[in-house]
Amino acid sequence: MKIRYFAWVRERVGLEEEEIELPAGVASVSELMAWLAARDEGYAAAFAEPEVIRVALDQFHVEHEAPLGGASEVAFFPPMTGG
Amino acid sequence: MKIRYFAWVRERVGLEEEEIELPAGVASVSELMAWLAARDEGYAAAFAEPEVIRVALDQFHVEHEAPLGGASEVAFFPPMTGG
Amino acid sequence: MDKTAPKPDYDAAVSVRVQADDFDITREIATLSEGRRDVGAIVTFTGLCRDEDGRLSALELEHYPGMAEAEIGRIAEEAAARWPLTGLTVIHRFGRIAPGANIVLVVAASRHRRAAFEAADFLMDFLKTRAPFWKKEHLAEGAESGWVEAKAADDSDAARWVKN
Amino acid sequence: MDKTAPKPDYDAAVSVRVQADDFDITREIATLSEGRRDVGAIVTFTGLCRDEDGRLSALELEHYPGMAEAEIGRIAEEAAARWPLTGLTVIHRFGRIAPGANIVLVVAASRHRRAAFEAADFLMDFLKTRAPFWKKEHLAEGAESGWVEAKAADDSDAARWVKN
Repeated sequence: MKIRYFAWVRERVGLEEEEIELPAGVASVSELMAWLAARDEGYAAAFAEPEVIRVALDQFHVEHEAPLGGASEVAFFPPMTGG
Repeated sequence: MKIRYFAWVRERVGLEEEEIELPAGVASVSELMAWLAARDEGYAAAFAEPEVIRVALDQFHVEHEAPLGGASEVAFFPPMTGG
Repeated sequence: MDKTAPKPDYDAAVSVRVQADDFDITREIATLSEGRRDVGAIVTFTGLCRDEDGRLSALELEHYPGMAEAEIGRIAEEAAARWPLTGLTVIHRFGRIAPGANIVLVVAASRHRRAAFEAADFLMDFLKTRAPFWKKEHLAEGAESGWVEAKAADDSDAARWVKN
Repeated sequence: MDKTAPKPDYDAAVSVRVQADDFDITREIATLSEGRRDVGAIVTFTGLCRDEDGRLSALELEHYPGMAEAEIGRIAEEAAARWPLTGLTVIHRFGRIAPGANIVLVVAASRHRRAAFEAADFLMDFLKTRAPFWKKEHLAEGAESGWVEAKAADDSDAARWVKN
Protein backbone atom coordinates (compact mmCIF):
# COMPACT_ATOMS: atom_id res chain seq x y z
CA MET A 1 0.00 0.00 0.00
CA LYS A 2 1.32 3.43 -0.96
CA ILE A 3 1.22 6.15 1.70
CA ARG A 4 1.57 9.82 0.77
CA TYR A 5 2.21 12.76 3.08
CA PHE A 6 1.60 16.46 2.40
CA ALA A 7 2.49 19.86 3.91
CA TRP A 8 3.66 19.72 7.56
CA VAL A 9 2.77 16.03 7.86
CA ARG A 10 5.27 15.41 5.04
CA GLU A 11 7.87 17.62 6.69
CA ARG A 12 7.56 15.89 10.07
CA VAL A 13 7.58 12.34 8.65
CA GLY A 14 10.45 13.35 6.36
CA LEU A 15 9.03 11.51 3.35
CA GLU A 16 6.75 12.39 0.42
CA GLU A 17 5.59 8.82 0.05
CA GLU A 18 6.44 5.23 0.89
CA GLU A 19 5.23 1.69 0.28
CA ILE A 20 4.25 -0.35 3.33
CA GLU A 21 3.00 -3.86 4.07
CA LEU A 22 -0.08 -3.53 6.25
CA PRO A 23 0.61 -5.37 9.53
CA ALA A 24 -2.01 -7.73 10.94
CA GLY A 25 -4.56 -5.96 13.11
CA VAL A 26 -4.40 -2.68 11.18
CA ALA A 27 -7.76 -2.50 9.42
CA SER A 28 -8.90 1.15 9.74
CA VAL A 29 -7.45 4.57 9.04
CA SER A 30 -7.16 5.31 12.78
CA GLU A 31 -5.36 2.02 13.42
CA LEU A 32 -2.92 2.83 10.63
CA MET A 33 -2.27 6.28 12.14
CA ALA A 34 -1.58 4.76 15.57
CA TRP A 35 0.77 2.18 14.04
CA LEU A 36 2.66 4.87 12.06
CA ALA A 37 2.91 7.15 15.12
CA ALA A 38 4.77 4.39 16.99
CA ARG A 39 7.48 4.08 14.33
CA ASP A 40 9.83 6.93 15.29
CA GLU A 41 9.96 10.51 16.50
CA GLY A 42 9.15 12.04 13.12
CA TYR A 43 6.00 9.96 12.70
CA ALA A 44 5.11 10.58 16.34
CA ALA A 45 5.36 14.34 15.74
CA ALA A 46 3.29 14.12 12.55
CA PHE A 47 0.49 12.18 14.27
CA ALA A 48 0.75 13.79 17.72
CA GLU A 49 -2.71 15.33 17.30
CA PRO A 50 -4.45 12.71 15.18
CA GLU A 51 -7.78 14.55 15.33
CA VAL A 52 -6.46 17.35 13.08
CA ILE A 53 -5.12 14.99 10.39
CA ARG A 54 -7.19 14.64 7.23
CA VAL A 55 -7.16 11.40 5.25
CA ALA A 56 -7.84 10.36 1.67
CA LEU A 57 -8.26 6.78 0.45
CA ASP A 58 -7.59 6.45 -3.26
CA GLN A 59 -7.99 10.23 -3.54
CA PHE A 60 -11.37 10.48 -1.77
CA HIS A 61 -11.75 12.16 1.62
CA VAL A 62 -12.66 9.68 4.38
CA GLU A 63 -13.25 9.78 8.14
CA HIS A 64 -10.80 8.21 10.59
CA GLU A 65 -13.20 5.33 11.25
CA ALA A 66 -13.09 4.26 7.59
CA PRO A 67 -11.82 0.72 6.90
CA LEU A 68 -8.73 0.62 4.71
CA GLY A 69 -10.38 -2.09 2.63
CA GLY A 70 -8.61 -2.68 -0.64
CA ALA A 71 -7.33 0.90 -1.03
CA SER A 72 -4.04 1.14 -2.92
CA GLU A 73 -3.18 4.69 -1.80
CA VAL A 74 -3.63 6.43 1.56
CA ALA A 75 -2.75 10.10 2.03
CA PHE A 76 -2.33 12.05 5.28
CA PHE A 77 -2.35 15.86 5.39
CA PRO A 78 -3.38 18.89 7.46
CA PRO A 79 -6.67 20.74 6.91
CA MET A 80 -6.60 22.29 3.46
CA THR A 81 -5.82 25.95 2.83
CA GLY A 82 -6.15 26.37 -0.92
CA GLY A 83 -8.33 28.83 -2.79
CA MET B 1 -40.22 73.07 -14.46
CA LYS B 2 -38.76 70.54 -16.87
CA ILE B 3 -40.57 67.24 -17.30
CA ARG B 4 -38.85 64.21 -18.85
CA TYR B 5 -40.44 60.98 -20.06
CA PHE B 6 -38.76 57.62 -20.69
CA ALA B 7 -39.53 54.27 -22.36
CA TRP B 8 -43.26 53.63 -22.98
CA VAL B 9 -44.27 56.71 -20.99
CA ARG B 10 -42.25 58.76 -23.51
CA GLU B 11 -43.81 56.90 -26.44
CA ARG B 12 -47.37 57.44 -25.21
CA VAL B 13 -46.88 61.11 -24.32
CA GLY B 14 -45.07 61.62 -27.64
CA LEU B 15 -42.37 63.82 -26.09
CA GLU B 16 -38.94 63.28 -24.57
CA GLU B 17 -39.23 66.39 -22.44
CA GLU B 18 -41.08 69.66 -22.05
CA GLU B 19 -41.15 72.79 -19.90
CA ILE B 20 -44.33 73.52 -17.98
CA GLU B 21 -45.66 76.19 -15.66
CA LEU B 22 -47.03 74.47 -12.59
CA PRO B 23 -50.72 75.37 -12.27
CA ALA B 24 -52.10 76.46 -8.91
CA GLY B 25 -53.20 73.53 -6.78
CA VAL B 26 -50.59 71.11 -8.14
CA ALA B 27 -48.20 70.60 -5.24
CA SER B 28 -47.37 66.88 -5.21
CA VAL B 29 -46.18 64.29 -7.72
CA SER B 30 -49.56 62.58 -7.76
CA GLU B 31 -51.37 65.88 -8.38
CA LEU B 32 -48.99 66.58 -11.28
CA MET B 33 -49.70 63.13 -12.75
CA ALA B 34 -53.46 63.69 -12.52
CA TRP B 35 -53.14 67.13 -14.13
CA LEU B 36 -50.98 65.72 -16.99
CA ALA B 37 -53.35 62.77 -17.54
CA ALA B 38 -56.20 65.24 -18.23
CA ARG B 39 -54.30 67.02 -21.03
CA ASP B 40 -54.98 64.72 -23.99
CA GLU B 41 -55.28 61.09 -25.07
CA GLY B 42 -51.52 60.49 -25.19
CA TYR B 43 -51.02 61.72 -21.63
CA ALA B 44 -54.11 59.84 -20.53
CA ALA B 45 -52.67 56.61 -21.97
CA ALA B 46 -49.30 57.23 -20.34
CA PHE B 47 -50.83 57.78 -16.90
CA ALA B 48 -53.76 55.34 -17.22
CA GLU B 49 -52.28 53.16 -14.47
CA PRO B 50 -50.57 55.76 -12.29
CA GLU B 51 -49.59 53.16 -9.67
CA VAL B 52 -47.04 51.59 -12.04
CA ILE B 53 -45.34 54.90 -12.91
CA ARG B 54 -42.00 55.63 -11.22
CA VAL B 55 -40.96 59.20 -10.54
CA ALA B 56 -37.68 61.04 -10.00
CA LEU B 57 -37.33 64.60 -8.67
CA ASP B 58 -34.01 66.17 -9.65
CA GLN B 59 -32.74 62.65 -10.45
CA PHE B 60 -33.67 61.03 -7.11
CA HIS B 61 -36.39 58.39 -6.86
CA VAL B 62 -39.44 59.62 -4.92
CA GLU B 63 -42.85 58.30 -3.91
CA HIS B 64 -46.07 59.64 -5.48
CA GLU B 65 -46.91 61.48 -2.27
CA ALA B 66 -43.74 63.56 -2.47
CA PRO B 67 -44.20 67.35 -2.67
CA LEU B 68 -42.76 68.89 -5.83
CA GLY B 69 -41.13 71.57 -3.71
CA GLY B 70 -38.56 73.53 -5.62
CA ALA B 71 -37.56 70.66 -7.96
CA SER B 72 -36.38 71.85 -11.35
CA GLU B 73 -36.73 68.47 -13.12
CA VAL B 74 -39.40 65.76 -12.80
CA ALA B 75 -39.12 62.47 -14.68
CA PHE B 76 -41.79 59.82 -15.29
CA PHE B 77 -40.95 56.28 -16.39
CA PRO B 78 -41.95 52.60 -16.10
CA PRO B 79 -40.30 50.22 -13.60
CA MET B 80 -36.67 49.85 -14.57
CA THR B 81 -35.32 46.86 -16.50
CA GLY B 82 -31.58 47.48 -16.76
CA GLY B 83 -28.77 45.23 -15.67
CA MET C 1 -12.56 69.61 -2.91
CA ASP C 2 -14.92 71.63 -0.71
CA LYS C 3 -13.41 71.63 2.77
CA THR C 4 -16.84 71.36 4.32
CA ALA C 5 -17.83 68.26 2.28
CA PRO C 6 -18.22 65.19 4.49
CA LYS C 7 -15.47 62.59 4.11
CA PRO C 8 -16.91 59.45 2.53
CA ASP C 9 -17.25 56.62 5.03
CA TYR C 10 -15.35 54.13 2.85
CA ASP C 11 -11.86 53.71 1.38
CA ALA C 12 -12.68 51.91 -1.89
CA ALA C 13 -11.88 53.44 -5.26
CA VAL C 14 -15.40 53.67 -6.75
CA SER C 15 -15.82 54.14 -10.51
CA VAL C 16 -19.12 54.33 -12.40
CA ARG C 17 -19.46 54.65 -16.17
CA VAL C 18 -22.50 54.68 -18.45
CA GLN C 19 -21.43 54.27 -22.05
CA ALA C 20 -22.37 52.96 -25.50
CA ASP C 21 -19.01 51.21 -25.96
CA ASP C 22 -18.14 47.71 -24.86
CA PHE C 23 -15.75 47.08 -21.95
CA ASP C 24 -12.69 44.87 -21.38
CA ILE C 25 -13.03 42.81 -18.21
CA THR C 26 -9.33 42.00 -17.83
CA ARG C 27 -8.47 45.71 -18.07
CA GLU C 28 -11.11 46.62 -15.49
CA ILE C 29 -9.79 43.95 -13.11
CA ALA C 30 -6.23 45.18 -13.65
CA THR C 31 -7.29 48.73 -12.73
CA LEU C 32 -8.42 47.47 -9.32
CA SER C 33 -5.47 45.16 -8.65
CA GLU C 34 -2.34 46.42 -10.43
CA GLY C 35 0.40 47.65 -8.13
CA ARG C 36 -1.54 46.49 -5.07
CA ARG C 37 -0.69 43.64 -2.72
CA ASP C 38 -3.67 43.89 -0.40
CA VAL C 39 -6.37 42.59 -2.75
CA GLY C 40 -7.21 38.94 -2.09
CA ALA C 41 -10.51 38.54 -3.92
CA ILE C 42 -12.06 39.97 -7.07
CA VAL C 43 -15.61 39.10 -8.11
CA THR C 44 -16.92 40.17 -11.49
CA PHE C 45 -20.46 40.01 -12.78
CA THR C 46 -21.05 40.36 -16.50
CA GLY C 47 -24.61 40.62 -17.83
CA LEU C 48 -25.02 39.64 -21.49
CA CYS C 49 -27.82 39.95 -24.03
CA ARG C 50 -29.60 36.63 -24.62
CA ASP C 51 -31.51 35.92 -27.84
CA GLU C 52 -34.30 34.24 -25.83
CA ASP C 53 -34.16 31.01 -27.83
CA GLY C 54 -33.84 32.83 -31.15
CA ARG C 55 -36.73 35.23 -30.58
CA LEU C 56 -34.63 38.41 -30.32
CA SER C 57 -32.42 40.17 -32.85
CA ALA C 58 -31.30 42.84 -30.36
CA LEU C 59 -32.08 44.78 -27.22
CA GLU C 60 -32.36 48.58 -27.28
CA LEU C 61 -31.31 50.05 -23.94
CA GLU C 62 -32.74 53.46 -23.12
CA HIS C 63 -31.41 55.35 -20.12
CA TYR C 64 -31.87 58.59 -18.22
CA PRO C 65 -28.58 60.43 -18.81
CA GLY C 66 -27.27 61.98 -15.63
CA MET C 67 -29.55 60.10 -13.29
CA ALA C 68 -28.23 56.72 -14.52
CA GLU C 69 -24.68 57.61 -13.43
CA ALA C 70 -25.93 59.30 -10.25
CA GLU C 71 -28.15 56.43 -9.14
CA ILE C 72 -25.55 53.72 -9.85
CA GLY C 73 -23.08 55.92 -7.98
CA ARG C 74 -25.40 56.04 -4.97
CA ILE C 75 -25.78 52.23 -5.00
CA ALA C 76 -22.00 51.81 -5.37
CA GLU C 77 -21.31 54.17 -2.49
CA GLU C 78 -23.75 52.27 -0.31
CA ALA C 79 -21.97 49.00 -1.15
CA ALA C 80 -18.58 50.56 -0.45
CA ALA C 81 -19.81 51.78 2.93
CA ARG C 82 -21.36 48.42 3.78
CA TRP C 83 -18.50 46.07 2.84
CA PRO C 84 -14.72 46.53 3.31
CA LEU C 85 -13.89 46.84 -0.39
CA THR C 86 -10.62 47.98 -1.91
CA GLY C 87 -12.26 48.89 -5.23
CA LEU C 88 -15.59 48.84 -7.04
CA THR C 89 -16.24 49.47 -10.74
CA VAL C 90 -19.63 49.50 -12.44
CA ILE C 91 -20.11 49.94 -16.19
CA HIS C 92 -23.54 49.93 -17.86
CA ARG C 93 -23.97 50.17 -21.61
CA PHE C 94 -26.85 51.82 -23.50
CA GLY C 95 -28.03 51.74 -27.11
CA ARG C 96 -28.53 48.74 -29.37
CA ILE C 97 -26.99 45.52 -28.03
CA ALA C 98 -26.86 42.27 -30.00
CA PRO C 99 -27.32 38.77 -28.51
CA GLY C 100 -24.05 37.56 -27.02
CA ALA C 101 -22.80 41.11 -26.34
CA ASN C 102 -22.12 42.62 -22.92
CA ILE C 103 -24.65 44.86 -21.16
CA VAL C 104 -23.29 45.46 -17.67
CA LEU C 105 -20.14 44.82 -15.64
CA VAL C 106 -19.57 44.93 -11.89
CA VAL C 107 -16.08 44.38 -10.46
CA ALA C 108 -15.74 44.21 -6.66
CA ALA C 109 -12.31 43.85 -5.06
CA SER C 110 -11.62 43.16 -1.40
CA ARG C 111 -9.14 41.52 0.96
CA HIS C 112 -11.49 38.56 1.49
CA ARG C 113 -13.96 36.84 -0.75
CA ARG C 114 -17.20 37.18 1.24
CA ALA C 115 -17.21 41.00 0.92
CA ALA C 116 -16.46 40.89 -2.81
CA PHE C 117 -19.21 38.32 -3.51
CA GLU C 118 -21.83 40.10 -1.44
CA ALA C 119 -21.03 43.57 -2.77
CA ALA C 120 -21.26 42.42 -6.42
CA ASP C 121 -24.51 40.57 -5.73
CA PHE C 122 -25.97 43.61 -3.91
CA LEU C 123 -24.89 45.94 -6.72
CA MET C 124 -26.69 43.88 -9.35
CA ASP C 125 -29.89 43.52 -7.32
CA PHE C 126 -30.20 47.28 -6.78
CA LEU C 127 -28.96 48.19 -10.23
CA LYS C 128 -31.82 46.07 -11.66
CA THR C 129 -34.48 47.74 -9.54
CA ARG C 130 -33.18 51.32 -9.16
CA ALA C 131 -30.93 52.30 -12.08
CA PRO C 132 -32.96 54.15 -14.76
CA PHE C 133 -32.54 51.86 -17.76
CA TRP C 134 -35.26 50.27 -19.88
CA LYS C 135 -34.94 47.41 -22.35
CA LYS C 136 -36.90 47.26 -25.58
CA GLU C 137 -36.87 43.99 -27.52
CA HIS C 138 -36.30 43.87 -31.27
CA LEU C 139 -37.65 40.65 -32.72
CA ALA C 140 -35.69 38.35 -34.99
CA GLU C 141 -38.34 38.72 -37.72
CA GLY C 142 -37.70 42.47 -37.80
CA ALA C 143 -40.87 43.61 -36.06
CA GLU C 144 -40.32 45.89 -33.09
CA SER C 145 -41.68 44.20 -30.03
CA GLY C 146 -42.52 45.72 -26.68
CA TRP C 147 -40.71 46.88 -23.61
CA VAL C 148 -39.33 44.26 -21.25
CA GLU C 149 -41.47 44.12 -18.11
CA ALA C 150 -39.91 44.44 -14.68
CA LYS C 151 -39.82 41.16 -12.79
CA ALA C 152 -41.19 40.70 -9.28
CA ALA C 153 -38.18 38.43 -8.64
CA ASP C 154 -35.90 41.44 -8.99
CA ASP C 155 -37.78 43.30 -6.25
CA SER C 156 -37.61 40.30 -3.93
CA ASP C 157 -33.88 39.90 -4.69
CA ALA C 158 -33.31 43.51 -3.68
CA ALA C 159 -35.42 43.05 -0.54
CA ARG C 160 -32.94 40.41 0.69
CA TRP C 161 -30.51 43.19 1.61
CA VAL C 162 -32.78 45.22 3.87
CA LYS C 163 -31.38 45.09 7.40
CA ASN C 164 -33.82 44.22 10.12
CA MET D 1 -17.38 6.88 -24.13
CA ASP D 2 -18.39 3.75 -22.27
CA LYS D 3 -21.98 3.00 -23.22
CA THR D 4 -22.73 1.86 -19.70
CA ALA D 5 -21.44 5.07 -18.06
CA PRO D 6 -24.23 7.06 -16.45
CA LYS D 7 -25.17 10.26 -18.26
CA PRO D 8 -24.23 13.26 -16.10
CA ASP D 9 -27.27 14.99 -14.63
CA TYR D 10 -26.27 18.43 -15.94
CA ASP D 11 -25.69 20.16 -19.28
CA ALA D 12 -22.89 22.58 -18.37
CA ALA D 13 -19.48 22.41 -19.98
CA VAL D 14 -17.31 21.75 -16.90
CA SER D 15 -13.55 22.33 -17.10
CA VAL D 16 -11.06 21.89 -14.24
CA ARG D 17 -7.35 22.66 -14.47
CA VAL D 18 -4.56 22.54 -11.88
CA GLN D 19 -1.46 24.28 -13.21
CA ALA D 20 1.65 26.29 -12.34
CA ASP D 21 0.96 28.87 -15.07
CA ASP D 22 -1.14 31.98 -14.72
CA PHE D 23 -4.53 32.30 -16.45
CA ASP D 24 -6.27 34.92 -18.61
CA ILE D 25 -9.72 35.77 -17.28
CA THR D 26 -11.02 37.33 -20.51
CA ARG D 27 -10.02 34.21 -22.46
CA GLU D 28 -11.70 31.93 -19.93
CA ILE D 29 -14.90 34.01 -20.07
CA ALA D 30 -14.80 33.93 -23.88
CA THR D 31 -14.55 30.13 -23.83
CA LEU D 32 -17.86 29.98 -21.96
CA SER D 33 -19.68 32.66 -23.99
CA GLU D 34 -18.31 32.84 -27.55
CA GLY D 35 -20.73 31.73 -30.23
CA ARG D 36 -23.53 31.39 -27.67
CA ARG D 37 -26.65 33.51 -27.34
CA ASP D 38 -28.18 31.82 -24.31
CA VAL D 39 -25.73 33.04 -21.65
CA GLY D 40 -27.11 35.98 -19.68
CA ALA D 41 -24.82 36.05 -16.65
CA ILE D 42 -21.17 35.28 -16.00
CA VAL D 43 -19.69 35.50 -12.52
CA THR D 44 -15.95 35.20 -12.00
CA PHE D 45 -14.06 34.83 -8.76
CA THR D 46 -10.33 35.50 -8.74
CA GLY D 47 -8.29 34.75 -5.63
CA LEU D 48 -5.00 36.64 -5.39
CA CYS D 49 -1.95 36.44 -3.15
CA ARG D 50 -1.86 39.23 -0.54
CA ASP D 51 1.38 40.36 1.09
CA GLU D 52 -0.37 40.60 4.49
CA ASP D 53 0.65 44.21 5.07
CA GLY D 54 4.17 43.65 3.81
CA ARG D 55 4.83 40.54 5.90
CA LEU D 56 4.98 38.06 2.98
CA SER D 57 7.37 37.76 0.06
CA ALA D 58 5.48 34.83 -1.49
CA LEU D 59 3.15 31.91 -0.94
CA GLU D 60 4.23 28.37 -1.81
CA LEU D 61 1.24 26.26 -2.84
CA GLU D 62 1.62 22.51 -2.38
CA HIS D 63 -1.02 20.20 -3.84
CA TYR D 64 -1.90 16.53 -4.13
CA PRO D 65 -1.52 15.83 -7.86
CA GLY D 66 -4.39 13.75 -9.17
CA MET D 67 -6.64 14.24 -6.17
CA ALA D 68 -6.60 18.04 -6.58
CA GLU D 69 -8.10 17.78 -10.07
CA ALA D 70 -10.45 14.95 -8.99
CA GLU D 71 -11.77 16.71 -5.89
CA ILE D 72 -12.32 20.07 -7.66
CA GLY D 73 -14.01 18.08 -10.42
CA ARG D 74 -16.38 16.50 -7.89
CA ILE D 75 -17.24 19.92 -6.41
CA ALA D 76 -17.75 21.38 -9.91
CA GLU D 77 -20.02 18.51 -10.91
CA GLU D 78 -22.09 19.00 -7.77
CA ALA D 79 -22.45 22.70 -8.59
CA ALA D 80 -23.41 21.90 -12.19
CA ALA D 81 -26.05 19.44 -10.97
CA ARG D 82 -27.41 21.90 -8.40
CA TRP D 83 -27.69 25.07 -10.53
CA PRO D 84 -28.77 25.44 -14.19
CA LEU D 85 -25.37 26.50 -15.51
CA THR D 86 -24.30 26.73 -19.14
CA GLY D 87 -20.61 26.46 -18.26
CA LEU D 88 -18.22 26.23 -15.32
CA THR D 89 -14.44 26.60 -15.33
CA VAL D 90 -12.13 26.23 -12.33
CA ILE D 91 -8.38 26.82 -12.47
CA HIS D 92 -6.12 26.46 -9.42
CA ARG D 93 -2.42 27.28 -9.54
CA PHE D 94 0.36 25.61 -7.53
CA GLY D 95 4.01 26.47 -6.82
CA ARG D 96 5.47 29.80 -5.74
CA ILE D 97 3.09 32.73 -6.07
CA ALA D 98 4.09 36.35 -5.48
CA PRO D 99 1.88 38.98 -3.83
CA GLY D 100 -0.49 40.49 -6.36
CA ALA D 101 -0.49 37.34 -8.51
CA ASN D 102 -3.48 35.09 -9.21
CA ILE D 103 -4.06 31.85 -7.26
CA VAL D 104 -7.49 30.59 -8.31
CA LEU D 105 -10.20 31.36 -10.86
CA VAL D 106 -13.84 30.27 -10.97
CA VAL D 107 -16.02 31.22 -13.93
CA ALA D 108 -19.72 30.32 -13.75
CA ALA D 109 -22.03 31.04 -16.70
CA SER D 110 -25.80 30.76 -16.70
CA ARG D 111 -28.95 32.20 -18.27
CA HIS D 112 -29.73 34.17 -15.10
CA ARG D 113 -27.54 35.80 -12.49
CA ARG D 114 -28.68 34.06 -9.30
CA ALA D 115 -27.42 30.65 -10.46
CA ALA D 116 -24.07 32.05 -11.59
CA PHE D 117 -23.50 33.93 -8.31
CA GLU D 118 -24.48 31.00 -6.11
CA ALA D 119 -22.49 28.41 -8.07
CA ALA D 120 -19.29 30.51 -7.95
CA ASP D 121 -19.75 31.19 -4.23
CA PHE D 122 -20.42 27.47 -3.54
CA LEU D 123 -17.38 26.44 -5.59
CA MET D 124 -15.06 28.67 -3.59
CA ASP D 125 -16.43 27.58 -0.20
CA PHE D 126 -15.93 23.89 -0.96
CA LEU D 127 -12.68 24.40 -2.82
CA LYS D 128 -11.29 26.08 0.32
CA THR D 129 -12.32 23.24 2.63
CA ARG D 130 -12.03 20.15 0.36
CA ALA D 131 -9.47 20.70 -2.42
CA PRO D 132 -6.06 19.29 -1.36
CA PHE D 133 -3.90 22.43 -1.45
CA TRP D 134 -1.73 23.85 1.34
CA LYS D 135 -0.20 27.30 1.57
CA LYS D 136 3.21 27.94 3.09
CA GLU D 137 4.22 31.54 3.78
CA HIS D 138 7.62 32.90 2.83
CA LEU D 139 8.42 35.98 4.90
CA ALA D 140 9.58 39.26 3.44
CA GLU D 141 12.80 39.10 5.50
CA GLY D 142 13.71 35.84 3.79
CA ALA D 143 12.99 33.48 6.65
CA GLU D 144 10.65 30.61 5.82
CA SER D 145 7.59 30.90 7.94
CA GLY D 146 5.01 28.27 8.72
CA TRP D 147 2.01 26.74 7.05
CA VAL D 148 -1.17 28.78 6.82
CA GLU D 149 -3.75 27.43 9.27
CA ALA D 150 -7.21 26.47 8.12
CA LYS D 151 -9.87 28.93 9.23
CA ALA D 152 -13.02 27.96 11.09
CA ALA D 153 -14.82 30.59 9.00
CA ASP D 154 -14.18 28.50 5.90
CA ASP D 155 -15.92 25.51 7.46
CA SER D 156 -18.91 27.61 8.47
CA ASP D 157 -19.04 29.14 4.97
CA ALA D 158 -19.20 25.65 3.48
CA ALA D 159 -21.86 24.60 5.98
CA ARG D 160 -24.20 27.29 4.56
CA TRP D 161 -24.84 25.06 1.55
CA VAL D 162 -26.02 21.95 3.35
CA LYS D 163 -29.64 21.36 2.50
CA ASN D 164 -31.98 20.74 5.41
